[in-house]
Amino acid sequence: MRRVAVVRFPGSNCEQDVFHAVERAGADAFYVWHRDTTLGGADAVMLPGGFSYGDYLRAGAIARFSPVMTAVQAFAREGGPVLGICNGFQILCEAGLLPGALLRNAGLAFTSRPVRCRVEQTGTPFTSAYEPGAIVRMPVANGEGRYAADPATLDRLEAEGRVVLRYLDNPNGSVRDIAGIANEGGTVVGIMPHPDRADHSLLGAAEGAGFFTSLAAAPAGAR
Amino acid sequence: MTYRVHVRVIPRTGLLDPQGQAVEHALGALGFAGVREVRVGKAIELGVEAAGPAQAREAARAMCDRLLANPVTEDYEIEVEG
Amino acid sequence: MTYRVHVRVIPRTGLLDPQGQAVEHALGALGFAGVREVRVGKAIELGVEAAGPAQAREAARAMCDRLLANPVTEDYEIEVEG
Amino acid sequence: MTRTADLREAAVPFPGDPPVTPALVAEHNLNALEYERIEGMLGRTPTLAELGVFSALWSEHCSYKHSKPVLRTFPTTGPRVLQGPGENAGVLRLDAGWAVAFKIESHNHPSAVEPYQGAATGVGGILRDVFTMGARPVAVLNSLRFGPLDDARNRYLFAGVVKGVGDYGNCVGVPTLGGEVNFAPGYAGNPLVNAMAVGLLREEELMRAKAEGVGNVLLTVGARTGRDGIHGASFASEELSEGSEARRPQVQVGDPFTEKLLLEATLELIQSGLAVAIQDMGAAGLTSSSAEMAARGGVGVEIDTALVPTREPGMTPYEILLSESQERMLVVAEPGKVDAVRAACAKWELEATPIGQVTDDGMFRVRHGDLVVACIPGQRLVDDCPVYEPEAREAPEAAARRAARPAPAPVDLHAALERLLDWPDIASKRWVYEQYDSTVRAATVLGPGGDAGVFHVPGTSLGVAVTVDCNSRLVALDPYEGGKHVVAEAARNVACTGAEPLGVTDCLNFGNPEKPEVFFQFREACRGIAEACRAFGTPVTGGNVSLYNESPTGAVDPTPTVGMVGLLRRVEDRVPSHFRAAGDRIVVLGRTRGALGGSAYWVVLRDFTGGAPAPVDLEAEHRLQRLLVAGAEGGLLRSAHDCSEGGLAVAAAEAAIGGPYADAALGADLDLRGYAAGVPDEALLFGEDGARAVVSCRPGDLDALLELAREHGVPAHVAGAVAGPGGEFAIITDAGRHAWPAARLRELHDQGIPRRLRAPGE
Ligand SMILES: Nc1ncnc2c1ncn2[C@@H]1O[C@H](COP(=O)(O)OP(=O)(O)O)[C@@H](O)[C@H]1O
Ligand SMILES: [Mg+2]
Repeated sequence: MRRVAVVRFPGSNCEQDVFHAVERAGADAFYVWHRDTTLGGADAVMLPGGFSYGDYLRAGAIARFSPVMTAVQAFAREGGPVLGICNGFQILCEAGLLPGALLRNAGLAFTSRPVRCRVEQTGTPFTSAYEPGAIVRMPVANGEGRYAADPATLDRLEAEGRVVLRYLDNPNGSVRDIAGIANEGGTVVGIMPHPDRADHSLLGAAEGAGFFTSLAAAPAGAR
Repeated sequence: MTYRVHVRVIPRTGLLDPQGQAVEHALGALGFAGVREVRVGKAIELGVEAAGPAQAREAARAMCDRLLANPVTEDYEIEVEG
Repeated sequence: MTYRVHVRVIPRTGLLDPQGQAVEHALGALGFAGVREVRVGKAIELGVEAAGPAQAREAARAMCDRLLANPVTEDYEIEVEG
Repeated sequence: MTRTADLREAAVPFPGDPPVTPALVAEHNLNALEYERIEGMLGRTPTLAELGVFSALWSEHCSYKHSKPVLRTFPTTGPRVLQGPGENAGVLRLDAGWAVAFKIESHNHPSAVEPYQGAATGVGGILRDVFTMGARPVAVLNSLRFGPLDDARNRYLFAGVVKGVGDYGNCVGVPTLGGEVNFAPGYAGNPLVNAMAVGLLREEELMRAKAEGVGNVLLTVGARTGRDGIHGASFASEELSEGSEARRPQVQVGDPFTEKLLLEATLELIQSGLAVAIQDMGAAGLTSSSAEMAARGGVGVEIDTALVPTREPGMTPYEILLSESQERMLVVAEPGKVDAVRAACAKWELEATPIGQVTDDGMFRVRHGDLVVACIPGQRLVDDCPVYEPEAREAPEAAARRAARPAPAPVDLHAALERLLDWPDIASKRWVYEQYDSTVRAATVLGPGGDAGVFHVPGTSLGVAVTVDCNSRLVALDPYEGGKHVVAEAARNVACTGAEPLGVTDCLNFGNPEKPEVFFQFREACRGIAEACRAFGTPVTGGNVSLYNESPTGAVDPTPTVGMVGLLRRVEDRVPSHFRAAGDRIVVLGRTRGALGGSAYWVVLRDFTGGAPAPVDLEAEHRLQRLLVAGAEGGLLRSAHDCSEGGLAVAAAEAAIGGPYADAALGADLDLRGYAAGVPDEALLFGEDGARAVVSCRPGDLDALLELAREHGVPAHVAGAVAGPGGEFAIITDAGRHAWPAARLRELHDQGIPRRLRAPGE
């Protein structure tokens, strides 16, 4: 994948972090504005973390109506790789591109700390660089990070291997320790932890880089 | 005319509601006995321009389905004043 | 017996309500015309053990004053079912 | 003479405004002398709007009328100073064209009324001070003081303030890299909430809040103006009139989302050269921002309050001038660029509204439509507030407390260390900083939990260390030495990470300066701060004064909080506070004389707050700082942690039990025999002498480190080695060996605050 679109919503605040992580992984990143209606011929799309529209009402509830989301929907439908990190994950759920919802943390407080996660599915465009079962240490930083879905949906996610990332030390009461999931095609992925803040040694952990190198490694236009 | 509409958005029963539990616990600690099944959601008040109360309710329902409530996790109730 | 009590806690009028503003703006963008003065607060449902509806309301008022509402920034309304 | 003649006609009351009576003047906190000066300046009775303007700009907060002469004694210059006191924030040159803007500000009173919103808007205000300079905020810190946690009200204030600080900074996307929290009876009625922001900018993008260019346009940008935080007292005089109810002052509510938009829009305006000057509307809103910008530029301004977008109908010029609604900016732009400014703001969904222009007559003129409601000589409005040098006299009790000693009691070193680590002031603040995003921006190299936070300057090899410190107990017992201690501790914290201390911003929280004993504390603490800053070559680039922090129980403890920034030339050299690996050698740097005056040990173990703090040896402090920096640059230090509250034993124990996310506590073995001859064990372990640090190094680096210490003239005692995970923390003194399971100490330290919130009063 050569060209990666990083979507900026009003209130996004991790767009630069994701941008630089993509570039460090050897791909080209460029920004797409929430009012844009096309994705500039991107090979992949990233929805960064932050507080789009202040997270007012529900995290991601308002952002999902941004004009650019129509393009993201279409891109995803054609099997284009989309990664939502933190607020990006919340937006993907609100937009119905991923099942379930992210609710207020069980501890009722914003939670900012490193967590350890296990990579459960390496068959996605964002996790192919990892060994199955690899343990990755990354920060979480969110107030609404508790994944929830009805039992049927959960069973389906498990059965179809769509639980991509699982907490070893669940920080927020997410059901079945789920930290990240994928859509049916395995091309749209949402995760709560921040690989964009754990991709080089100065930051105390570098294992997060895999989410970006996986993508960079995939051949351009592969889809 | 403009109708005052009250929307209540409540976490679906069966779903864990940590905030409700916390409130229930805190009320107990404050000595309020016999309080149970506390659930905490959102109260949304709107002024809605409509031909009549029925139309105002209709509009509010549409708003809930589109935006105000999350169909996956929340239920809502609508009250129209006057 | 146990009464179902609905409490609405709403940011005091005059106080800025950024969340209400955001929702109003979003509803406008979604094409819902004529929506104004949107305010977003908390909806709290409780089961309250009381001798009668009046006592249930009294208890709820006490809970609002002590815990459920912030006296500096919020107003509340109480409804007792049945 | 002719001017006053014009002025007599120059302003008329706004219809419905009450007449200016002595009572009304008093309610605006203007004394007889000040009011005389106002009438003299105007040659007539001021209108209500003018009275409001004077009361705002001649308030302590804006005029510094009690503190100016003292603040002038601070060193404020140096080779790295690009901007000293007088602007929204101070600015220091780093390297490679980068500069750092930083400033601290208090939000004590609003937080006492409404902890969540008070703290949140405090963070919002200080962020604006930094980004109006053209700097992108990259770190925030907070310094908090509350009454003891066994009281429910204090727990409520503590929880509300922390949530407010977190929710605001988290949403804007600025990492919190440090702070401090203390609990003492002196803050029960009056919590302190100080917030510091740090921003990065390119030197050439430095922006100053200086209105220039006659004919240039003033625009308000951002949130609409409501009745938030208007000085309500002035309306008491019309209690009976209808509508006065609607006019009662209101709590300021923060909107971090709008702040984030304002941040991006402001930086765009500055980088694209569309703005001549920008200032946030903080305290006294439109009034102080416009008057101060005009005075700095030596020009006049004319504003039409009828053009200001309001949140509520029927706001009067008085209300619009004094509103403290948040997330608003005042922008000065050339007439030809106004449309471009509005377009840039619209991109960020913000309103930008022309409300006036820069004039050549030097007047601060306010009209509402064609009614001129205020007309004041601008420069004199800002400069002519009387300045007071109040009487200063130390309270006899204070001197007595300093001379006192605790009653003798049996010594239990074992229990002492455990109780100190569990004591809220010393215990881990994880419960607090885990509610703050500390990793957003992906540049956090050392987060909260150590001596100072460190962030990476993107695209360079540079790192910046930041800290905020104040031991108010020492200041209360000896303001002058205490003031030096505060700066010395901040500098030690910065130096422990390997960074060279560069400069200071300070937030002076004191009681009522008209009380001689309070002004004594203020003057002496500042004297100590100034002296220490001179000794370390760390100029004061700005700050804030918060006086009248009084509660029913009296003035707060004197709390001159110091924020400091330091520079790491190579960010990879940064040194963490905690031991890293078994076998590393532990070295105690500095001399211990065993000063227990004002120590945490006496407070916690003897229930005694008193004694004389150790006099500060500024030279020794400076030598230690230089050694720590040299050690880091030479790659000799594996960890460095300074000794402050709780002394040597607490510092060593904290280093041993590991950082907040260490997999396990490492033990350690310290042999202190022969280190401080003649010092009794309790003073050796828990005395709070300054100029000390506990460091560790690889065994192979020990000799080089000791040699470096000799060169820097810093005493170094090789105390022992780091033990493996699950080990013991042990200290050997002449009296024998004292040992604790490191894991237990870690648990006590980690749970000190949460357990008190779960089960109060235990
Ligand atoms: N304690 C202090 N030490 C040094 N400078 C100070 C101090 N207090 C205020 N100043 C400076 O005086 C100016 C006005 O202060 P202040 O009113 O707090 O700024 P703001 O308008 O941003 O609140 C600022 O430049 C500030 O840095
Ligand atoms: Mg300012």
